[in-house]
Amino acid sequence: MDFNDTHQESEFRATCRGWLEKNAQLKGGTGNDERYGRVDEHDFLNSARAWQKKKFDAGWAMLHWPKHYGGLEASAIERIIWGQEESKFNVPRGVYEIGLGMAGPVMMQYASDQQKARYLPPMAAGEEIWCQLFSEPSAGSDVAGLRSKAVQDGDDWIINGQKVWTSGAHFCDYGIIVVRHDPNIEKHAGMTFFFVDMKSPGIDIRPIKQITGGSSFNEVYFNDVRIPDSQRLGAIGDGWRVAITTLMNERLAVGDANGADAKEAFEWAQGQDDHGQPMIKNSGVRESIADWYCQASGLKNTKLRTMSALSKGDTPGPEASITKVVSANKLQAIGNFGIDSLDMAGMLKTDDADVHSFHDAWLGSAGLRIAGGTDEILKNIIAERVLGLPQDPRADKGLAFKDIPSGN
Amino acid sequence: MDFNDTHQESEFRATCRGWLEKNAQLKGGTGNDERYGRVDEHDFLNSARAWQKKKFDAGWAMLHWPKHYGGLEASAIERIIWGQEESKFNVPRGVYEIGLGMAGPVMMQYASDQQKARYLPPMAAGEEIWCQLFSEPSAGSDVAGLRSKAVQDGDDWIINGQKVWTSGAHFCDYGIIVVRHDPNIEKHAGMTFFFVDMKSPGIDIRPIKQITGGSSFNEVYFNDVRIPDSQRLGAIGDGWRVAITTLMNERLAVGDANGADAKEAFEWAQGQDDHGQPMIKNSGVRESIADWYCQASGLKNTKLRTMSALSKGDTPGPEASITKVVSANKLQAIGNFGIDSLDMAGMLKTDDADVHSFHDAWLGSAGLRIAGGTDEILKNIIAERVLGLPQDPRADKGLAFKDIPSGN
Amino acid sequence: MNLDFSDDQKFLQSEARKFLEKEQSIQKSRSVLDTKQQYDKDLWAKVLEMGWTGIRIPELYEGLGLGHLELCVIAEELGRSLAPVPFSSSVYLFTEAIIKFADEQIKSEILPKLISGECVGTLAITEQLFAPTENNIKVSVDNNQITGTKIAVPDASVATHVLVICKSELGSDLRLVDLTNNNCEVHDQDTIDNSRGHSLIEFNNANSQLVGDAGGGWALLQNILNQAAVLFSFEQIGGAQATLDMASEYAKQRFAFGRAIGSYQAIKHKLADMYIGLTLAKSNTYYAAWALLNDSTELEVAAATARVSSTEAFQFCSKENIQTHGGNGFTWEYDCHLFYRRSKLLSLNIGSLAAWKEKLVSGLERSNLNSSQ
Amino acid sequence: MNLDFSDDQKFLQSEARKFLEKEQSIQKSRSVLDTKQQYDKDLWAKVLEMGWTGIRIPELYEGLGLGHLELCVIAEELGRSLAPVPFSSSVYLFTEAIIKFADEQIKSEILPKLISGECVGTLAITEQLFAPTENNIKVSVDNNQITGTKIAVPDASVATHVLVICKSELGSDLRLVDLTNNNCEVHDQDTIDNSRGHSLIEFNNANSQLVGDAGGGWALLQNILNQAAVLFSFEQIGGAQATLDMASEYAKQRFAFGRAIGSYQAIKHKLADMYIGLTLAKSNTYYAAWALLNDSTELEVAAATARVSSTEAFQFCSKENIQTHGGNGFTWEYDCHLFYRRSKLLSLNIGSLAAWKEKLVSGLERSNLNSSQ
Repeated sequence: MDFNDTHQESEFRATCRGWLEKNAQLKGGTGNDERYGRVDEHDFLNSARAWQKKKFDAGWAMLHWPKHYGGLEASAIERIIWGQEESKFNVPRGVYEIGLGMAGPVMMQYASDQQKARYLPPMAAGEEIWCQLFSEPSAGSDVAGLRSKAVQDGDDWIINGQKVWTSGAHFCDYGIIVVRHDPNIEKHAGMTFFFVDMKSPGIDIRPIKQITGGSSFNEVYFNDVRIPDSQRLGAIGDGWRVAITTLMNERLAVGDANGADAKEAFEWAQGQDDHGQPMIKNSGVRESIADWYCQASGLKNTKLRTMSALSKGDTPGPEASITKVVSANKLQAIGNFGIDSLDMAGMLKTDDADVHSFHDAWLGSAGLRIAGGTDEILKNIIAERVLGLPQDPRADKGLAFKDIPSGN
Repeated sequence: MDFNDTHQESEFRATCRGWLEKNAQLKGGTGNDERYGRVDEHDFLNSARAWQKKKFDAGWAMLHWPKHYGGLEASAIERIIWGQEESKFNVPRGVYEIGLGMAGPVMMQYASDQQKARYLPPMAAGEEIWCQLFSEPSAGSDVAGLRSKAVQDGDDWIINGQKVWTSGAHFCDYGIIVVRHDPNIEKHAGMTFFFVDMKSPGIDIRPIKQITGGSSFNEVYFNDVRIPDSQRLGAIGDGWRVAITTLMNERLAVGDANGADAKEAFEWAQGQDDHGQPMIKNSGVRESIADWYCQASGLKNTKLRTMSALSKGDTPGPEASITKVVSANKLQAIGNFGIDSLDMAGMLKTDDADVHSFHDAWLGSAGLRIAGGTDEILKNIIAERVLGLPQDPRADKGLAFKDIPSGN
Repeated sequence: MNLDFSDDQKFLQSEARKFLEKEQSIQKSRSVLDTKQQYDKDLWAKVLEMGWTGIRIPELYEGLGLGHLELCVIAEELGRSLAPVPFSSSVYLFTEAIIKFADEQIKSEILPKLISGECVGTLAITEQLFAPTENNIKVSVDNNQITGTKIAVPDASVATHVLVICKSELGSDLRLVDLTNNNCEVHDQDTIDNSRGHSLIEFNNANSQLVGDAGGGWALLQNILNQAAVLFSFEQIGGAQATLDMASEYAKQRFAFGRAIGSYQAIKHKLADMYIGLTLAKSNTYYAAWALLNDSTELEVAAATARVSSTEAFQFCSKENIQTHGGNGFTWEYDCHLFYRRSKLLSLNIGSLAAWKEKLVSGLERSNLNSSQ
Repeated sequence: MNLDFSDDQKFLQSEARKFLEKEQSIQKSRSVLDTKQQYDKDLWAKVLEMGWTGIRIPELYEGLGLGHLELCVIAEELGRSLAPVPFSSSVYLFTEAIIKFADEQIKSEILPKLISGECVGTLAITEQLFAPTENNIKVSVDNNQITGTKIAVPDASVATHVLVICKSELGSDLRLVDLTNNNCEVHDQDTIDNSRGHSLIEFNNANSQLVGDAGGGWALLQNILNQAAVLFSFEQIGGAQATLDMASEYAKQRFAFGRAIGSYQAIKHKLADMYIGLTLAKSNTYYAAWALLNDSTELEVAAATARVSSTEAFQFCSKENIQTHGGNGFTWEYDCHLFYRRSKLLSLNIGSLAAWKEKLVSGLERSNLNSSQ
């Protein structure tokens, strides 16, 4: 047990760090912290584009990719080292993650060499932004219950239907999409996977207003949208197999809930309560902070164990499923604690950054417990994949998709 | 809203009270409290028998029964009033509840007039004690999964198999039993209900040692036990229908967990902690006590609402299912609190009555969360019967019993 | 033995529910939230027509002279329907305080107008980002003139009168201020639930009249809050019941993997837990209603018990109702968040959960002390 | 980056597991519980043969001179198998304290005998039915002679030596007492888990030797407990893992309503919650092992974090393992209760959960203070 890099790792870290120091600013310090305050979307996209391009030019954008697509053929542990170092710098985030994390691997595995040469470099360079189009109004936890239709028409496919929860659809150039080409066969067999030009005629994008007031997700309507068969990824009927790897990537990638954590609760509790005593003197508050600290620390150390496995070349298991369950629920509890600590005044929206972060936590956590796999789905995954418990009986097993009970 | 009896109720209460005062001692006072210390079983049975006989002679034993079986034809609310008054007195409990509560109603509904005349009065008088024989090693929550066999032989049935969790089997005279007469048909259709003389040849009773160290339950083995067909209750194949009413009676009757409650935790917390301060000064302790008090008070007031409905002649719903779930879990938490409050010394078994009751609570609650319907089964009942949610898909539906997957 | 409402009270409740459904109270609440209108004028006018503001006001002052239970059943329906009207401030807090503590002159002047809506009242307590206590309030009175700033005052933008707890020579006073004709400035404040209006009030030597004993304001305030806690608990159990109903309905209709999500035990047991919490809270709140009706010595503990369990029940139910709705539950379009917001507002408006747990245990300590004496 | 054990350490662990399975450690634990034998002599003799008692003892004193990590993996296996031997008292508490704080004379006299089992040590702390503090301990030393009563001393009936925390002229001392040749009476005590022996010790002017600084005993004790907390956490995660494994296995094999109970979400999610708690605890405990190995300044907080999360994990897992087993889980015959009892014992033996949460937050306060200076 030690937390030191190997010699090789340490050299790699120094290289990352050197480049980052030249090209970005360390977090903290003077007013760089974007914790509070919204940035104009247009400006933010421009700054994200610029940063992505800079990284691409230096090879960092998709460092594990082959060199001819702009990568460095880096190892898993090197990716993590890069990620650790980059996270210490104040750089724009949130625009490219889905495209690079989900569309990237699928294109790499299923697209033709010609398509890869055409699409991968601009994806990595941030010149083209990608989104994913999986969820539908009647297909949430049960993604494979999707109903959007693809009908073959000569060398094209014609897509009709509705997708939801598409992050960034309104500024994306391309999307990966899974649709149903045959409702008359078993549900998982009737799907096919494509990539689609988001500027195609017939695509209508509408923002979804969330309970936080934000609208980072969209509904995407497809009305007779035409996709050439050459944009099919995988065989006809292989859509689920292609999608499932992508989904696992998503569910594993959905990490720690951002926002107030044990540390913030601890710092907040240094403030005074109604009797002029620091809240931290209250033994109930102390117990809560101890619990949150143990959870936060447990997640951090679980990540270190995962990295240890990666560092040795092992493949980590589905343990990462616990991160979101634990951190989203912790966030909800901490948000609630922060608000309640203000007593009657806790209801007020104020300019105070801490109060603001507790309000955000309390509202946002309600969504985090759902997005990218609900608490319930993730616990199923743990029970079935980690503990080996048997599946729930499947009411949809062996039925043609059109015959599966849907309540309608 | 008021908590006063009606004129009629108040007169009835006075009658109960008058009789009880003449025949028993009020709880509390001088050393009558049997909270701590075990009583010899033989002595206890004798004292229970004597008390039951006294009640029977005065009509109180089964006061809602017809007069010719020794009852008073009392209403539901009168039963409750009697129960409230009796509970204030220090009288033996725990011997007759199952027989009178479960075997009584079944015999009343299904036995012949002759059998009723023979068995009901001695049952009520406490001269004959009854038990119930439903659960089996492979049929716990799924009671209908029972495998004990009944094979018809002339005018008799021959019973083979094993029952478990039979309370008091070793001192009982008769038992009600449900067994499988046909494994080749659907599970619920293949059962038949009997009553059986517990002294019959072929019955072998072995105590089950529980984790508390006590052995109030038994395994009961049946080896070619012969029961005359005249002791069948209900038609052949009606066993489940007969059993289910009995079971509902049990699940509703399983009430508050006995033992340390919010009040005891509050009183205990008046004691000193390591700093010589009463524990009650600790805000974490205060919060826990508030939570337990709200639960205890919520259960008490829910009972008052149920009685209000009874008092008006309404039938109360399955709300009582919540009592056991809440009180058993509360008991486990309070037991844990009491033990932990002693820090390192909490592990010690001592003669202190409070410490003893916390140890009992911590161990016993683990069984209370299971007995008479697990937390999980009771929540299913609430979800399905109260909230109207659909059943889990049934893997055993429509199958012959012998074809139902059993893991063996 | 009767821990239930009378048939007349149940009829009143059922009529109230029908009225609020017909008036689309929940949609109106959404509209107030979206537009930050502070309250719905139309619905408020109709509530006044229904005469609910006069339920508890004695007939001498043109009210209906009924008991608290009639108010309780109305409160449950207002909670269930998220009614965006200044009812709770004007009735539970202000009117109740005037009836109980004001002198004859104030009563005869104000009570009839509270029924008609010509007057609307509220109560101003908090000043800072922590719990108010008798020692930390700074708004003060000098020669009947009040100076200082109160925050998070409910419905202040529509109120004509406000009761103010303030520091006075003899301790603390409860004082009545006419907001329409005085040195007061009212500024609306954003809250976590903008479907109910809240404001900051600046008092600049505002004229005031004493209500109740001089110097004894803090005890009066506690009395008012204990009573109001019972009524707010009814709003909370109404809200909790609404979210449990929503969640159950959705769980029956929403299918995943070929069956209703309500057939999965994870959802079943979640909803059973909601039901358990709600049932305990409802029973405690009924008991507190009895204590309120009878002005029982048990009111303090009973009110705190009702408040704590209803606050927990509504917060839990509204939170898990979102979860049951999955992605839809997190959209602005579905009503789930309206209840989630309201549950938080109601958990804070007369003091936090922690503060009420503390009141509960303090109450137990006092009654323990009394019984052991 | 390596938060994992080495291949050698894993091999040692795997051998330990095989050994304890072969020796039927769990059944032996049950037998000690049933017969109140205090410990299993046969198993203890074999553990001594394995040389585990000498893992951390320097080669100078005939030990193996290994680091803490080797002890950690052994502890995890002892916890998993409920081993009924005086290992934790003699090794985690006593041996570690002697290595760290005793003088050369004591070390050379005792350490070799601790390896062979000729000596067995323990630590006597508590005296009353509440948490011991430096101010409330009453056992005292005068002229090197100790007088007073300690309770709940682990393995005292087999121990030859005991370290005693006692009140002294300069504060508190940590003192070594030879139990075989002294004015000490040892009386066995019943506990919630009789598979591990505990006793009361009466000291009547018992001769003693000072260990460490005179007057500074309390600080030494805290240091010993912080180190031991990491090792006990390994026992706890071992126990928690065993109960999760039992529950998973049972849930796969036990059928109800025609399918394995592990296919019901109520059971699935219960087991997932057990897994989550255990995983967090395990990761925290690994980190604490690193801190222990490196005698890091983070040890205090890391040990408390490990202790709190392992205590909660083992208690939760052992409790819900019973629930998963239904009626069988509540029988003496099944092993579930052995783990439930052990989880309680281990949650108390070096101080309660509340006490360790307090240590954790106090530690955070101190490091906060340091970092802000």
